[in-house]
Amino acid sequence: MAETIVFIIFAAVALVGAVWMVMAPNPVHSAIGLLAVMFSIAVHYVILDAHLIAAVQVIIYAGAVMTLFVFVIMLIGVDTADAYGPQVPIQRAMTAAVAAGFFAAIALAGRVVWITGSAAFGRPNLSGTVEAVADELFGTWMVVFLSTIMLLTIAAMGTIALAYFHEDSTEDEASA
Amino acid sequence: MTDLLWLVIALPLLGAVVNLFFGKRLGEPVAGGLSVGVVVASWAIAVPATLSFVTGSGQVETIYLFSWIPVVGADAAILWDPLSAVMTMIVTGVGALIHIYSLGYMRGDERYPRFFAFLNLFIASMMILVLSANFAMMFVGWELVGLSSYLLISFWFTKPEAAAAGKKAFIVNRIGDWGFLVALMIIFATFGTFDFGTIFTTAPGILTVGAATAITLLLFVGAAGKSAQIPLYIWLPDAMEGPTPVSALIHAATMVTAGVFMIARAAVLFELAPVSGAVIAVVGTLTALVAALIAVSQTDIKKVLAYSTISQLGFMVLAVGVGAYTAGVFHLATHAFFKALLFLGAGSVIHAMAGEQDMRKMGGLRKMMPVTFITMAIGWLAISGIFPFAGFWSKDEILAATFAKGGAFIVLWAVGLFVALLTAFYMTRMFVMTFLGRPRWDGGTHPHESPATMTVPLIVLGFFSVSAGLVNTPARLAFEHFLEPSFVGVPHIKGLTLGLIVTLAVVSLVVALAGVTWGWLAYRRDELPAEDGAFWRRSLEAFAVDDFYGRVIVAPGKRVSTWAAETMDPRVIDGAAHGVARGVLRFGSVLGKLQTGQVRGYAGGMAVAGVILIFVFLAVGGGF
Amino acid sequence: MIVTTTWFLLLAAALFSIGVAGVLIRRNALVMFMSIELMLNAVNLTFVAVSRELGLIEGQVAALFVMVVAATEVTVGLAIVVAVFRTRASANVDELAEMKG
Amino acid sequence: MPVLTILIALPIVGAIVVALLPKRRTELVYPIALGMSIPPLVVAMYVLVNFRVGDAAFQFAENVVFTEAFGIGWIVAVDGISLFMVVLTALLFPISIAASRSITSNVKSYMVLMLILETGLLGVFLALDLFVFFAFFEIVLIPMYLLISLWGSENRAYASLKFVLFTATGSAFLLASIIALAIITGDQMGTLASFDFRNMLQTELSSTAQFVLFAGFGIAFAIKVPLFPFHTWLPDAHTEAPTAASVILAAVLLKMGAYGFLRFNLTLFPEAAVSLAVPLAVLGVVGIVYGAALAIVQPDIKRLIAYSSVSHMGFIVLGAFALTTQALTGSVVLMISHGLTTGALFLLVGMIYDRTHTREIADYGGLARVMPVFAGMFLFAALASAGLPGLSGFVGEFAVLIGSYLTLPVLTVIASSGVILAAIYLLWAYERVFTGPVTNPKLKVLRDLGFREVAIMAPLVVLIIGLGVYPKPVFDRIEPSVGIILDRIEATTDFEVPAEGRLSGVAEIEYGPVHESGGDN
Repeated sequence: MAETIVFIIFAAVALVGAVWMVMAPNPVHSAIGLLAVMFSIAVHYVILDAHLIAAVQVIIYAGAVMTLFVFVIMLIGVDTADAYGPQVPIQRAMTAAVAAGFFAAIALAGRVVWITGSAAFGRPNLSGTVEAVADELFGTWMVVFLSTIMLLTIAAMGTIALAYFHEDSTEDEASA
Repeated sequence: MTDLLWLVIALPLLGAVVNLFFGKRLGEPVAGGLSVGVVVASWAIAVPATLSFVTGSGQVETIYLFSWIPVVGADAAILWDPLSAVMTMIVTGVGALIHIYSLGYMRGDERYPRFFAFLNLFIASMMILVLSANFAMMFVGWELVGLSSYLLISFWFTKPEAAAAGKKAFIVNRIGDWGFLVALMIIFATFGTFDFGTIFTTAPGILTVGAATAITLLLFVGAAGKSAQIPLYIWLPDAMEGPTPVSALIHAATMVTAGVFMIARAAVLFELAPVSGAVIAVVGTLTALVAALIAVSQTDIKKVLAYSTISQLGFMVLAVGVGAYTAGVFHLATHAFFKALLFLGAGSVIHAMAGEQDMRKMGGLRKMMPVTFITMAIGWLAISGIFPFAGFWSKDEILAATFAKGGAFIVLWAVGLFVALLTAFYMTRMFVMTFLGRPRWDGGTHPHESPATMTVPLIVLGFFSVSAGLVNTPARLAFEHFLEPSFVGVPHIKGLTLGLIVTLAVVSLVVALAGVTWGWLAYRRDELPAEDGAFWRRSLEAFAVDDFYGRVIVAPGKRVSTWAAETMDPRVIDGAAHGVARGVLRFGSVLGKLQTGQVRGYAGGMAVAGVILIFVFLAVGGGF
Repeated sequence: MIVTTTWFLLLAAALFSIGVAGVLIRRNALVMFMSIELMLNAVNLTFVAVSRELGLIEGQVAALFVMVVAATEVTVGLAIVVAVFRTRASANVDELAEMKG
Repeated sequence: MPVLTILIALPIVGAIVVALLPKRRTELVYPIALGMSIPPLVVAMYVLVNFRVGDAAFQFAENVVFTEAFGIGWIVAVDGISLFMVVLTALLFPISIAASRSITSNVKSYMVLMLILETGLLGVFLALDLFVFFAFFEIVLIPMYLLISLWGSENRAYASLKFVLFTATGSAFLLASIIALAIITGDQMGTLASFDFRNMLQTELSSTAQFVLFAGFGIAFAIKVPLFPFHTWLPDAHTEAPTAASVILAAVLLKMGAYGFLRFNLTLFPEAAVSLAVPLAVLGVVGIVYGAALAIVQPDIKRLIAYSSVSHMGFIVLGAFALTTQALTGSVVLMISHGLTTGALFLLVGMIYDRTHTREIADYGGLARVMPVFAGMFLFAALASAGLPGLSGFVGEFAVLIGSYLTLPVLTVIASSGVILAAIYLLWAYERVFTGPVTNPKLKVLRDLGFREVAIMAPLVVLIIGLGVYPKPVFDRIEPSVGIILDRIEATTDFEVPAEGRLSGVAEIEYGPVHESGGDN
């Protein structure tokens, strides 16, 4: 029973956080909204016994990624002026329609599975412990794992290159 | 003795190759001597083999040399029979005389060895043509002869007219060769081989009249191209641009008679197609008439002889057309002698007059050039058909044979008679204008008799022009029996009683004498009669046939090619290719517009597509 | 009323849709990145939920990989935004429209 | 001893050696490149000498499987059809490299490209695995493009690009068809796909499949030949290409198309070949007359020879689709002889171009007086190309015409008019360039062909005469392989090769004294 309550609370937090992130004129507020969403998802992982993923979510996502976001926002400066800009009226409606469409589509798609799916958590012995994930990760998925290493290094090099080789012609540090 | 026969081809070929590559180093006398020696050697080799036929001990033989194109069954092989013997004798014999004559005529020419190389090449090619045992090898000789005539006509290539004449000769010959080639295709399709023996034995059985007519008419197209019959005769008068010995050898004695020889060789096929026989006879007579009418007015001595050759060839074609093959070959032989004589004589006159060829600037050469005068006189009488001379016998036999054919051929006989009259007239005109009457050349030139190397051949040819006729007098028909083995299965001319022959002979003699006296009286006086009638002018420019062809065939042909080259190819075909290229480019740019650069536009597109995709998968997956 | 996988999937769907809306509405590059992050998180949630449902650990491994990819995407994305910002002094996406035609 | 693999590999080895030469020592490049092009010729001669004459099957076959799954393997072999093309290629490369003395800008890459081109060409004629065949088919394209675009004359960019685009479109269809065929073969053999030509011979193809695949292969080869509507790339490519490139382009590259028609279209898709024979033969004949007609009025001598190639290739296509032994053998012989004669013509034009740097016929006149040896050789090559008997051109053309008449009489008669047109355009060009007085004063100072140039032409002249006078050994080696194709077509379709159209149909001739001599007097 406790799980249901926890689920409902954090589901609400996630949804509100998400909506806030989208609607907030000030990017910093959006960042905070996203932070909320991430934490609530971490909690959901815990409910789903995916402990490693929950930990990684909190450390990497909430920690590193969000701080990066905030850092960049600070670097660029918070200019709420053009947050929305000249919105085309129909654009707003269109976006809502598309979002609704997505939700309906996924809901419909899931309908078959959910209804016929197993009613309750059967509590199979699956637990997202580090060993279970590690066996899998370094077993069958070794090749993929190695390629992610490559991906990360390349991303790092890319970022450095971008920072280092930009044309130094624009010396004037344009600040907001 | 027949196993050395392949040397008759090989020796001149060898001579040509040696002269072509090492001629300059050999120097004039050696190169000339080599090429004459080679031809005389060939002649010497052929003599015993020919005599074997005369003594009756020889037999018709095919000698296998090597397999040329196995897949079409074309071998290099020699067919040695009286017909090829006669032709070999003429080609090598007259050829040798003309080679000797050329030693003198061409002295001092900077490309002297090359000239003799080409002459030897011609003799070799003519020998391939004459001695071949199958149509394929004959076709090889046929085209190689065309090549050597091209090389020799445009020998003085620095003169643009000579080069153009050479090219014209080769192309017109090539048109004839095209007809010959198509005939070869039909022959192979019907017989599966080119070998004369097989074809001539199986022809009566297999060959339908239609196929026979097709083959023979196409062969005749080839013959018309080579033997300068209507409509393919236009190259011969221009061929006079070549040195005179060339005109004598190729455009009088040997090459032009190849067409007649080919028809005689394939007599069996021509007998199976009476229609084409008639066509050939008519074309022959027509050519004889037209050429004679043109020859009458020519002022250039070589042009007169050229048109007279075409006219005489017309007679030979008439002979083979009516089926009198032996008469045709006989006239071919005698014509080779006296026409070569006349040409060489004319050459000697031109040589003496330092290149002057216009008869109106000659006259009274009798005293300065006695030997040429006498030999030319013999030639003149022979070709006019005066009694004891060779021309009388052979031309008369043709006319008799045409008469004996009866029916419509009588008309051809009459026309032939009229042409004989014209021949006598224009030859007399030429003879009188050059040798008799008042000298009309300007002071600069002082004619003198040609050196021995040139006059000796004249004398030898003069002897043959007199004696050749006696070989086949109606009484003994020795020549006809000699050629008998070559024409197995070819019917003889019927209805020629001795009485009829004699009367016809008398008639043609009278006509010849009339022609001579007419010419003599007209041109004997010192001032030349004015030749300015409408007929004269048109006849002088050969009835403008040449530029008629130019207007009707060459110009439109060129226009079509230029149209194709300037519009069809670049516009239509290339245009299509460029069109495709432009279309692709345009299509590319249309797609380009979709890239607005607006990131959010892309995001929207992706989102909408995502939704649609999900619904599509659902529908496909039966989700609803 | 115990929590079934369906709830998680519905939640993930909702978050995903909001993310899509975020990308479409906002013109600020950073917020768009955040919305994308949100969508990725939604996907991760589905992964883990379904892995829990089917008892396969691969779901979580996949989620892990998604995170890795998300991390790299963010770093490079932000680097670009910063670089662009240096020359353009505005992170407004609509103005960055040279790459067209 | 994998002779054919060595043969294909040798030029590449040569290319590497040349590439590794020190940059400074440019004078070394020419001799070494020439040296490296000799070994392939030696091996090709070895193959020619050891080729079993009467045997129609593939000889010197080698079979190394790369990937069993996809059925791709290194299968090389030679038979009557490809034998002489390989020898011709191996012969022409040393000659054209020797003739490239006038190339000065970055000679090294020029020679490397030439040697790579040689490998590609040898590969095309020897490969029996269609995947490898296609690979070589493409390998040939790149060096030829670079040769034209880097060392060509005025608007070489346009010409080389056009050449590549035309061939590439063709190759696209070719690749698709090869893969389709490989998969069909694979299905019928149980594996995923098989590119082995010999397996493909066993596959049963429905008539629609045959048509589609025939079209796929056919378009690529038609563009390469070039067949009538696809020929516009040839004149541009020829006029702009450097001498050596246009020699190879004319002598060997065009034959890839004709070889493809014989090897693949006729053999693998007999039903489609029989029904499409007439339309393609018509295109061939149109090519003959059209090519010749255009050649007559070309102002540029190289363009004239290019259009004459279009005309000659028309004969080859007519021969290929007349489906008789004579025609097919004749078209293969014509492939060889056209390679020799047009190669010789382009070499000669290259030699005069090195001296005067102009290809316009109008700029010349009376050249024979200034350069007699050159004039003699040009006339010789022109006459050989116009099909003068006794030279190689005639032998091929004669066999094609005689053979094609048996099945396509009307077309062949029209085609034979090409013989007249050939004489016209060649002799008229000869007349304008060589005869008459020396018009252009610049010509007076030209020196005649040197020893080196005559040495380059010598082998071609000897072969042209040899093939013309005694072609029997060549015919005997080609005929059996062509015979198989006809047997296969007769077996799988209701097409009947006419009696005379078979070597057995040609009547035997007995020589010696003709018995009924003396006749009945």
